[in-house]
Amino acid sequence: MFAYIVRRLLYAIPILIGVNLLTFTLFFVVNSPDDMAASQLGEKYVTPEAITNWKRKHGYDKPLFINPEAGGVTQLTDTIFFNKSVRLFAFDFGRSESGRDITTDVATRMWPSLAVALPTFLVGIWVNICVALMVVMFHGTRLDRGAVFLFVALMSISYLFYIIGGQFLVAKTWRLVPISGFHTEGQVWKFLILPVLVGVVAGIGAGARWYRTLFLEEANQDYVRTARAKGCSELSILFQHILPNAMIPILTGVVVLIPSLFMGSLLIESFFGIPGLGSYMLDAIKSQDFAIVRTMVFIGSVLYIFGLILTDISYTWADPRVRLS
Amino acid sequence: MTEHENKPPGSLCMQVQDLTVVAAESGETIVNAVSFELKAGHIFALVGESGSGKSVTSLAAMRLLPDALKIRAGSVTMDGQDLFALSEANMQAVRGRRVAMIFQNAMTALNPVQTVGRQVAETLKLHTRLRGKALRERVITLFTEVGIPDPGQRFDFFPHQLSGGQQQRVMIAMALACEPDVLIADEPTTALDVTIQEQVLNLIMNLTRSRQLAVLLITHDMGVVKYAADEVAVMYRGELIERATVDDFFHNPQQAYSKRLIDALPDLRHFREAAAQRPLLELDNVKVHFPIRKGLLQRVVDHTRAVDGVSLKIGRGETFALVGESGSGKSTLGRAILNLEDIVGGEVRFEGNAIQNIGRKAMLPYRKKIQVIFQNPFSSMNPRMAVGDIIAEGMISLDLGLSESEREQTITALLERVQLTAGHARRYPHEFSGGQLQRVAIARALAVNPELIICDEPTSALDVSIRAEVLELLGQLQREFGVSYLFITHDLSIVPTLAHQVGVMQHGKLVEQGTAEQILTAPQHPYTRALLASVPRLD
Amino acid sequence: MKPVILWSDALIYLLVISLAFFFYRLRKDPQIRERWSQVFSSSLGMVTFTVIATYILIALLDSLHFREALENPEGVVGQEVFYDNKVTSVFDVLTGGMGDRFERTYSAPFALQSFEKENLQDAAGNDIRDYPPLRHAGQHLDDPDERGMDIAVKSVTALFWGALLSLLVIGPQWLLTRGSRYPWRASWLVQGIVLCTGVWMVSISRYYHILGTDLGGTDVLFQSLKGIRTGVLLGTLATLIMLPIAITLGVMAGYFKGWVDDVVQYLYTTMSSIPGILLIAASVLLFQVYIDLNPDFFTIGMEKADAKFIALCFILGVTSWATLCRLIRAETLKISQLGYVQAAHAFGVSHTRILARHVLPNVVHIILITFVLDFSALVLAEAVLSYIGVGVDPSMGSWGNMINGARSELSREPTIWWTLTGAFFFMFTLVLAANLFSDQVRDAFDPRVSLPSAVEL
Amino acid sequence: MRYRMFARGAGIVILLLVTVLAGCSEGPWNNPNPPSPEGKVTYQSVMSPAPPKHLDPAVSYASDESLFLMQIYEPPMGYHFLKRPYELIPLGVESFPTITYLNAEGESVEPDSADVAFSRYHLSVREDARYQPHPAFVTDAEGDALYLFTDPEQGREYGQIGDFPLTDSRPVRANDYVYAIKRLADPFNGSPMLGFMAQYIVGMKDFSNTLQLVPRNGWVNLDQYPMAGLEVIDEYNYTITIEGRYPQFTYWLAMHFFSPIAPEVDRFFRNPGFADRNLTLDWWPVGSGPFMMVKNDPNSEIVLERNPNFREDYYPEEGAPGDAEAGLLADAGKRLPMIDRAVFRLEKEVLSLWTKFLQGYYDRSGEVHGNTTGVFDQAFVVGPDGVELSDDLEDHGITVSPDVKPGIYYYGFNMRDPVLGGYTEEKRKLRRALQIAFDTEEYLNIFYKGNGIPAQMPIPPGIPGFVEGPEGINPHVYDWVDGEPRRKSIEHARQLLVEAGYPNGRDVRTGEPLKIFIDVQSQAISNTSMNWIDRAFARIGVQVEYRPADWNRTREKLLTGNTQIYSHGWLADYPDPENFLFLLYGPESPLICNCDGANNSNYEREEYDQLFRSMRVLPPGPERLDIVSRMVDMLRDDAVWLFAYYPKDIYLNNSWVHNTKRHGISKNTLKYLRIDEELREQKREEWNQPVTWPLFAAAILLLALILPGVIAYRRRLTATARQ
Repeated sequence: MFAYIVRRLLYAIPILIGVNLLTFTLFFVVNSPDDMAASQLGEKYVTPEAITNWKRKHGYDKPLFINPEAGGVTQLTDTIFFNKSVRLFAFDFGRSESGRDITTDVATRMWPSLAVALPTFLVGIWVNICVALMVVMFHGTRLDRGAVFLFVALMSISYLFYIIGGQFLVAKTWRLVPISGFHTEGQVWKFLILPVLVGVVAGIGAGARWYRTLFLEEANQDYVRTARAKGCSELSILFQHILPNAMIPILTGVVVLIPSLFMGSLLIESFFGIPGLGSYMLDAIKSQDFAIVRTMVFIGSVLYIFGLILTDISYTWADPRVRLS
Repeated sequence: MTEHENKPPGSLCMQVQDLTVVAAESGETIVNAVSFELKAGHIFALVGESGSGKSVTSLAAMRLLPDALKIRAGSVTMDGQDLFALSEANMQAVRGRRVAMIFQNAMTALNPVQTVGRQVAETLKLHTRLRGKALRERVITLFTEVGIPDPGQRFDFFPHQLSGGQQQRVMIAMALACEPDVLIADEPTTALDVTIQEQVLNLIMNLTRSRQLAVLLITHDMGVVKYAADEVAVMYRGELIERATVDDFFHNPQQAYSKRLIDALPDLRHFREAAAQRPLLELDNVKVHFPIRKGLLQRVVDHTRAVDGVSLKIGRGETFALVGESGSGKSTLGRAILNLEDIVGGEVRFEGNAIQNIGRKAMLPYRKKIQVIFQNPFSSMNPRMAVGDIIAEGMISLDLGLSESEREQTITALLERVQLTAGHARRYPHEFSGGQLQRVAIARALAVNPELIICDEPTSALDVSIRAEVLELLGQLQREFGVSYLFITHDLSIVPTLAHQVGVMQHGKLVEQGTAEQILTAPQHPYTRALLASVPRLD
Repeated sequence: MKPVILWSDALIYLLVISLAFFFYRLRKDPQIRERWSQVFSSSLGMVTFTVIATYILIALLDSLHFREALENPEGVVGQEVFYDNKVTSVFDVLTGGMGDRFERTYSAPFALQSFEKENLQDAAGNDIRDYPPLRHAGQHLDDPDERGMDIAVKSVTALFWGALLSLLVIGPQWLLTRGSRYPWRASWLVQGIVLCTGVWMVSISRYYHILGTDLGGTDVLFQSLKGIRTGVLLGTLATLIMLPIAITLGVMAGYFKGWVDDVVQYLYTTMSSIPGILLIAASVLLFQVYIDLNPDFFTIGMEKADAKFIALCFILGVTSWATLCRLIRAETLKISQLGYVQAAHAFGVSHTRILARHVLPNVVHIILITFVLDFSALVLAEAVLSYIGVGVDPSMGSWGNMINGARSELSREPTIWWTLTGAFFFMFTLVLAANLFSDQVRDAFDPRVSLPSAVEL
Repeated sequence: MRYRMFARGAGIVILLLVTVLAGCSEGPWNNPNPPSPEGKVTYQSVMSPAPPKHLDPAVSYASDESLFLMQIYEPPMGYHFLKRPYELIPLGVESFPTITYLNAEGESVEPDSADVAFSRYHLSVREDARYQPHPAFVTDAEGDALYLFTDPEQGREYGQIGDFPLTDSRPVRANDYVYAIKRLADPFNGSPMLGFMAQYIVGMKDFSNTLQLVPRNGWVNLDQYPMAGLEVIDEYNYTITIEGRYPQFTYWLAMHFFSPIAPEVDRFFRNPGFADRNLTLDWWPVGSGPFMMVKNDPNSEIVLERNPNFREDYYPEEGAPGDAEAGLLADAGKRLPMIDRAVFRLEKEVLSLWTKFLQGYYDRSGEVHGNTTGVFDQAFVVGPDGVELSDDLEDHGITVSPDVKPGIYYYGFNMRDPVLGGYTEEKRKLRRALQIAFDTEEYLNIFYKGNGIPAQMPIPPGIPGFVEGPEGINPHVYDWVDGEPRRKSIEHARQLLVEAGYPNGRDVRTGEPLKIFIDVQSQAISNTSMNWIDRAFARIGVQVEYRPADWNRTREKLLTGNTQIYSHGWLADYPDPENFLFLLYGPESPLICNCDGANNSNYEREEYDQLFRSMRVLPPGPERLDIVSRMVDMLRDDAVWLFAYYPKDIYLNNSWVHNTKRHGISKNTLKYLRIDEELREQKREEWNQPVTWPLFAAAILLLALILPGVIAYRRRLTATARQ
């Protein structure tokens, strides 16, 4: 198991290098260092000297991938790519183009993201599984068909409508919760209710439908028939037999997301004014802050890979048949 | 241990009357007015081929039918109580308590994520007041009773950690836990290797006697019936066509269909003579290994020796039967001869030329000469190609130099030779039955005029009544074209009608080989003897 | 008149032609046929397909573009004909100029007056402040109170013509499909509804703005209808673009295994480990720059917007191939272990031929399922991308742009709800139909594969 | 049993809901603001959706940043809060600077002498000005700074300014002002002012070059490097010498660039390792102004608190006409500032911002730009007398404080463009036709809710040179009818087109339709406004093409003159016509100066340029106004811009906010603000009563969904196998 994890981690390195290479290429086709300097320096009186200065100060005065002037290995190391991405591997994210320390920002913004994403995730799974279990119990009846249709209908509504609708009704018309915002002084949860609610409701359609399929697949297995032949009641079949087995595919789909919860949700966070990593990303995209985007891509990839490893580990926990080697 | 009141031997435990089951949507009748009785201490066998409705009958008796099927009429009575009139809630108290069931494939019928002990305990928890330590002890006693070694430890094992035979024993333990009156065993031995089959049957028979169970044994295997049952009923297309005691049935079958079933049993008295001398294919110490990787860098630490030094010779026009249980490496050997598997040691000589591990191009001339028929005809035909195209494929790619019309003629001839018609060429695989498809597979192999055909369990996916036809066809073709067969099978019973030579494989090694007669009449190796002992026979 | 063929027009027609060819080829394949017939033998399948077909038809009509010729002014001797800068589509013509009837600014559905007060002069020439009458609504009414009656009368007339048209369209179908086992009735019902609504919309919109007008005074119904083309094209083209990559790589990896497999796996793990939205945003910015740097490539603004749109499709395609690729690789791995591939090996069939005849046809169902499944996901994604600012060009009507523009309108008093409603209704109908249809397709083709959507945001 | 787990889950959720409801019982449920400390009057506002990037007064050059800087720093000069036109007043200095003129030899000469080579500004610093309490000022027994570290480990425990246990303060001295100017010149700081100011302040360029060579490792004491144009006379007096004459220099002194910076503060922030924790001057401004920064979290909020050391400052006793009636003089003579705390929260979405404002959780709206247009869309209607508040805002008691920004937004023609550019009569007519066709009034009404004034000239109201009334209109586009300007008719525009050789928008020679190209920033134009412009020009048969691009590309195009019509906006640095007319000064053209010049129209008229040069050095007066008016006439004749308007800046105030007169240039107005806390509490309570029936409805709905399930399950349990 330990060897397995170490191997997976080693395997992650070329992937992360690939990720970095890709983001670098993309971003420097979009944005030359001169552009970055110009847009960061503001709109008035940008002199070429100021741009050169900025580039030197932020380390963009070198060639991108290969430095023909340097000799030997430094041809590859004395470049923007090497200098900027090697540090990422040490989780030293450097400073954003506007001069903020990214590591600090990420570390502080991670928690609000998690505060929204984690309850959404947990409550979402719980609600989806409950709903799906209920529907599975009535498989083949009109109730089931109606519910599936409802799921599909819920799925077909754009996320934006859920957010806009939720804000409009719950916060603006009914004044039940603050429309947006976040602060940690006092009642944090009142800011979380609406985003979590919106997140959960928006996810019910797709989630419950998916779980229903998984449960049905399990319900057709032989061991369910065995359990029935034993005299188990429908309820206990559902909870004792189908659910634990369905956990295996559920885990595949779900565990991989857990680390990514730190990344938060782009839409929810920006609509509800949650100062998390999701809105951080959105701002970075909008202001073309390469350092932040690069960092977030890197973190996202790391978390994803981490999620994959976690998925494998959770398999061993959910499925006794699986052994990692 | 609770005291169990055994019913007097022969008393009526369950009566099924006029049971009729239909498909819920189409209304098609699946089981038609089936009636029988189960008596204490008796094993009642329900025989039929797949799709005859025997499993549906048993499920209907338990009210476990899938949603797609509905009980139309009839009744199941136990102790004067009509099971069909019970509410679902009351029915739950009957299942497992008074009627228990064993299923065909214990691997899938057991919950893979629960320990076997808990699964057995669950039955007890549902129907008795046993809890805690007493419960565990009861389960361990049951395990001991059904012959699971080291039951205390096995309690906490997961199903996949047990062997197939042990899994089936767990199933039996689970069924017997609450001491039911009736046991329904649905193909309890089909998924097991032959050597284990016998042990499980013995167990069921012993328990029937000791506990005075009424057993409904559902099987397609006449050998099993002959070995275990007291009474037998034959189902054909949803109806019970014949019912008799076992002795009557085997000596004096009434229906033509019943006769066919009985005829499928092996005859171990007539053998084929050794045919040719000049070897066509020679294997010399052939080894196929699969690497086992471990550790941080996935270094190869060891190999699975799938085929570990096999040597044999097949002559022209000769059939060599390679017998062994699943996992013995016999199929791997077949694939290795076909150059579909890398050979790590030894030599394969075809007509004296070494052909192991030669390139794709170099292999092409031999591909015409060595052909193959696979076990499952459904998966060995591309469902998206017409049968004619499937047969033509080899002719085209091996460039037999035929024009299109010549090809079509050949295909027609081949199809007719395997007892199909020219019109079948335009049909697609799913429109054929298994037996027909296997004939197409034979035609495909014959299309390139091979000298050797490797038959990898060609009949094991077929029903017994069809099996004989296919084997007969293979035999005819050998006489006609003089082809050699390497016949890979786990079923010793079909060997006598077909094979000149027999080799027995175990753990990648050929433990014994010789003429069919030698092997079947005077086996030397204990493994061969065990295999042979488990073959049911008519005598 | 001068036809204008935008890249997206060409691509969508190419897609239609290749799909037609594809199905023509497949029609012989009994399994595929049986499965399709399973899809269509349920009325739900029929209904949803008819709805989708309607959307696609509108999209196709809206993809036939032309520029109208300008009449030469007097005194100009040149023989050269010049064309209007505005690109019109056949669909624009069919709507009867719905898009040309502008108001000054907001107006509510069926309103006769603007939503906002303005300085006016009454009959006596005094300055008053009131809601000005609309330019293109209720001009024919003498008395504003007649509006309800007028709408009712006009609706009945329109529905009558709609019913007549429906009869004309459905009649021949009825004759052709007699004895067919498919539930054509369900389809006809939808066709009838669509035709009646269509006729009703076109005829009523001459007198009223059915869904009101937006900030710039454009008819909201027209905008919503124009969003159809964007939605449908995005949903299909993005997948179309990704298919070759995903199929080639997936099949190669699954079939050849070894280092090919390693490389492909590396590629798609890398690809899928990047947060999709960042990748999409970065790529969209990239294309934007490219287009900005090469303004001479596009003579008219629509072409530029179109190029951006194609780029967006391309990016969505390129960033989402990993999922399909992984599925195809897995399926190919499975297939290459199957008897018929082994048999083909035993017959010495060449790799290309095995791939073409044995592997590819047997992964088609996965491709199909992905295609229908991704369709709705992409339509939904468009709205989100527009919100983030990396969606389709604002000059190209799309539901995402409508929602994005109308987000704050809800907070007005009285609420301006019709822009969002318009976008919501048309988008919801399409996505719902597509989702239901994809369920049917999935059930028919592979009930066991549960595919996660390729586009995750 | 596993379903217990699920039941427990449900229990937890219900329990949570109950606690939530119980917890909500005090006060409105939807209060989004963090509780403010007892006894402190807190002002609640928003910050821009793009949080400030730079708060170093030498570096920052964005108006949303100066909102904060100007509360914290006090530059030498400032503006009178109430008086209009804008009036300079001394702020950090005792009085207006005294100017002496010097010849090339440095001898004092008469102000109007032709020999003037330098002007020397003498400033005397207020003696009562003190810095805010700050750890940088803390000294140990020997008088050395306490928080001075030699390696990053030492200061590790301090992550925020508030983490330092000790603070101290000291009076502002003349050297601090000089130090601040030297910081502008230090190339390491990358001040946007460096290039511009180096043209004027003597020795700045040399100073900058010297410092370029100084090795950087931690703090460099700029006091050790002299700058020729700066002199510290004594503790409270210093001079600045500038090249030639530049009357506008006094205005520059009112900008935050010239605010004092204490060298020890600069040194403090150069402590090793501080920058890694965002402990920089760019992040934590330290000044002598009325407020100080106590929290800077760009992710959620910025909090300012009253500077306890702020000098004595009082509310002005006099104002502009009408101010007394508006109640703006009610607090005359009171000590400033009048609030204790100001919280600026990050708000990105218009809907949230607007809703919270209407719910009373934000005191004032319109403080920052970025998402305010959306807000004002909701707030205003165009009435007979111009812009009015919409009805529900009136009901809320919301008041408006508008001010026409000293700025101008415009779409300009590129005068070098072969089709639209050029100075021939035909081309002028063509441009005028386009000017007439673009109905600026309607454009503003629709897209800006009337919050802008169509420009008749490049100089906005409130700036000398602006002319009101019939004399002030652009005679080529407007007529003066019934006491107001009226746009000339479309027919007139058509006629002009005919004269220009484009009858009906078609080239009379080839018949080719006239197509104009507009370069815009992608985010700056919406689809609806594009449609509107299309229609506007379609009326005279002209077709429009847009070339949207991002800011960098647009800028590139402007620099290379590769545009036809471009959009631009200019906000004045100081209220002087020079700051507007230079937008069309020939040498400012990017194509001529090869720089990022402001004359993107590439307008080149020798006469105009000469007039500009003479106007620049003239002191205010009729002579200068005359030159200005001649320049304006030239611009009108040449029709250089397609259209222009003066944007309005608006505060929307809740009824409890007082003294909110908007100042177009100075942001230094927070200290005047007063808040009626009692009224605020009362209104918030009143406006935010939750509507609870949906909660019950939701509960019932949930039950209704579960019930059929329960029923069906029971039915299934009792079913038999017989139908």
